[in-house]
Amino acid sequence: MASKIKVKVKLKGDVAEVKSLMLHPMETGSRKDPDTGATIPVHHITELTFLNNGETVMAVHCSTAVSRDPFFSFSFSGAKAGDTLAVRWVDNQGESDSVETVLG
Amino acid sequence: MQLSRRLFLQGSVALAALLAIPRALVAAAWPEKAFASKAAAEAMTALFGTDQATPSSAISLDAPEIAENGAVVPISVETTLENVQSVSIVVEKNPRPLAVSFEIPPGTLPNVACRIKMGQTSQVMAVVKTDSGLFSAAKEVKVTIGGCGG
Amino acid sequence: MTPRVLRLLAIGLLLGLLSPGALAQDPAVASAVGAAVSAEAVTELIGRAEAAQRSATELRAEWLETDGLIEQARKEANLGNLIKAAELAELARRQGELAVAQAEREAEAWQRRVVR
Amino acid sequence: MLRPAIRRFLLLCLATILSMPALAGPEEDREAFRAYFSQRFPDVPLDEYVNGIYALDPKAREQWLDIEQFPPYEFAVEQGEVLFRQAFANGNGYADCFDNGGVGVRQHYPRFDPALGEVVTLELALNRCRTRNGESAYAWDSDELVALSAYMAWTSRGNPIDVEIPDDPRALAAYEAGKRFYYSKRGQLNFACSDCHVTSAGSYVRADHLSASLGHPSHFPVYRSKLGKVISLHSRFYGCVRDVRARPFEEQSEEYRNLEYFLTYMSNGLVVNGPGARK
Repeated sequence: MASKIKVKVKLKGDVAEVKSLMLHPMETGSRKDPDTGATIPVHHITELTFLNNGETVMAVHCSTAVSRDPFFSFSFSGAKAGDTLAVRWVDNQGESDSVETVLG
Repeated sequence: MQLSRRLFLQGSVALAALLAIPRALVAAAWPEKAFASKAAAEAMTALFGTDQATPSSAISLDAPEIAENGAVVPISVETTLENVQSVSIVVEKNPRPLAVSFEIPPGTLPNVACRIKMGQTSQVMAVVKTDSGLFSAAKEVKVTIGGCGG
Repeated sequence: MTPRVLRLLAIGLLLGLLSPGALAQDPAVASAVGAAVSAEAVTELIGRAEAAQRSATELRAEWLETDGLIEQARKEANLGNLIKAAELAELARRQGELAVAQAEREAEAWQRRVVR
Repeated sequence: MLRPAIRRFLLLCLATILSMPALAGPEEDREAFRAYFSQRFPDVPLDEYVNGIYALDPKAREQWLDIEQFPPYEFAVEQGEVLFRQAFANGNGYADCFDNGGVGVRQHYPRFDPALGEVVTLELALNRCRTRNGESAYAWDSDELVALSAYMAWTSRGNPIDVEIPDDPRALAAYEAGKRFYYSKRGQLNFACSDCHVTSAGSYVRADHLSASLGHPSHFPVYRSKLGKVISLHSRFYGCVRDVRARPFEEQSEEYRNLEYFLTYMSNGLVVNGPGARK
């Protein structure tokens, strides 16, 4: 299945501006299913990691207060065209997703 | 706003199975206790060992005055402080105040943005940890509830 | 807010106030409800509510909650809560009638709002 | 042979009749609609109305622009493109059902179908394309159908909306029915579409600012962040009608198709900019 993570990177000199959007419900655990009335279990990304050529350039720890379909952006230096940026998340239910993109 | 047409299905390649990251590469473990804390001070103490942060004008916290939608509040933090190790966002009136924490390795710029949920009007605080201590900037974000989406 | 919006909201609020509790204080309704001492009388009131709602349906002008009120009235009647059932049925009937009146009014009135 | 004086008189009568407001046609309606908003919000350029409430509310606009830098509907566009390119079991595809292979045609919908004598929306055309080719129709609110619609809007971005009302009394009747629906009060709250989105556009309804109707259909389907998914225009109609406490019509009902016909005609000349992101 295709990854549910999208990444856009802009290279400005050796600085990479990274924007990433991922599909995830980010359930708080306090919402009720409107049809059944049952509480929807807490389900959220816990750790999100960005690695450039294998080196961690950003690690994000998330609570349920991160919006559904999370968006993050940040910048790192020392980037160059041809680098491989990997994004990976794991959630509290043990699910994960990842994507790789080549800079340039 | 006019976005240019773009072809999808290009550029990024999914490698879900191939990409296994050793845990050691993740800067720190998920701070469960800090995220479970129900008060801002408690969360700060759990995360940093203290709830005292020095207000700093070197931190710029960008958040809307009135959130258009409490479920999606854009927040960005930028600072000129040096040797930043982490940037955390704390929403005082949220049931669990610690919303998100960015671990910043050397070489990564202290310039982050994300979208968060807010249950009600609250102070939003950016807490920046550097090698010389804890610094903060805060801003009130108003959250209005109700209506039909315009 | 513009005065127009306030007026619209006021009308909406007034209509919204036609809740079972408020309705019971309406003398006309209280007498109808008071007469509903028998299950037959309640069935009759529910029938009138259904007839009003059918007229609204023919005009494609039903309000959102009317069917639910009728269903609730039936449920309360089955439980033997006749007063409650009668109140709900009367509320549903009035909603059905108001929906019909609205549609009849709008058959012409809409033209006054057209941007020219 | 008529005497010139009589002919002049008759021509004058004719001109008077033609200029009577009761005979205002769709084009006069559209011009009046645009003029109303131009006058009401003189600082807002007409082109801006495709951005809905963000044309009128600068603070909300900033937050929307922030979301637009990486909008969540991109996933739906991507899914829509994949689905659009998948061939049916009989070897045909969606591209065979539309002009120009279905690319850049959103601006022509809804369109009046003279063979069937009814208004055909893009979603209806997509589902009919499926059933004609032996595939089952999607549910109107299915992610798949909405994604296909999102992709087709995406490929049409920047194209001026160009809804036609052909010279056919049935087409004009459909337009008139949509117009009547738009201006008729309904539901327990006694609101017409126009009460909120013409008369009170830009004002508050509880905590929300009301958008202007001009440009309303340009950006659908729309990612609603409160729902976490992309929804169709008819799903939004459904929500609005429910919110005034009237019993909503089904998506793709004749009522909503005619309403879309009228509403989209009002936005003729503005550009398609869907899919959009809204709260």
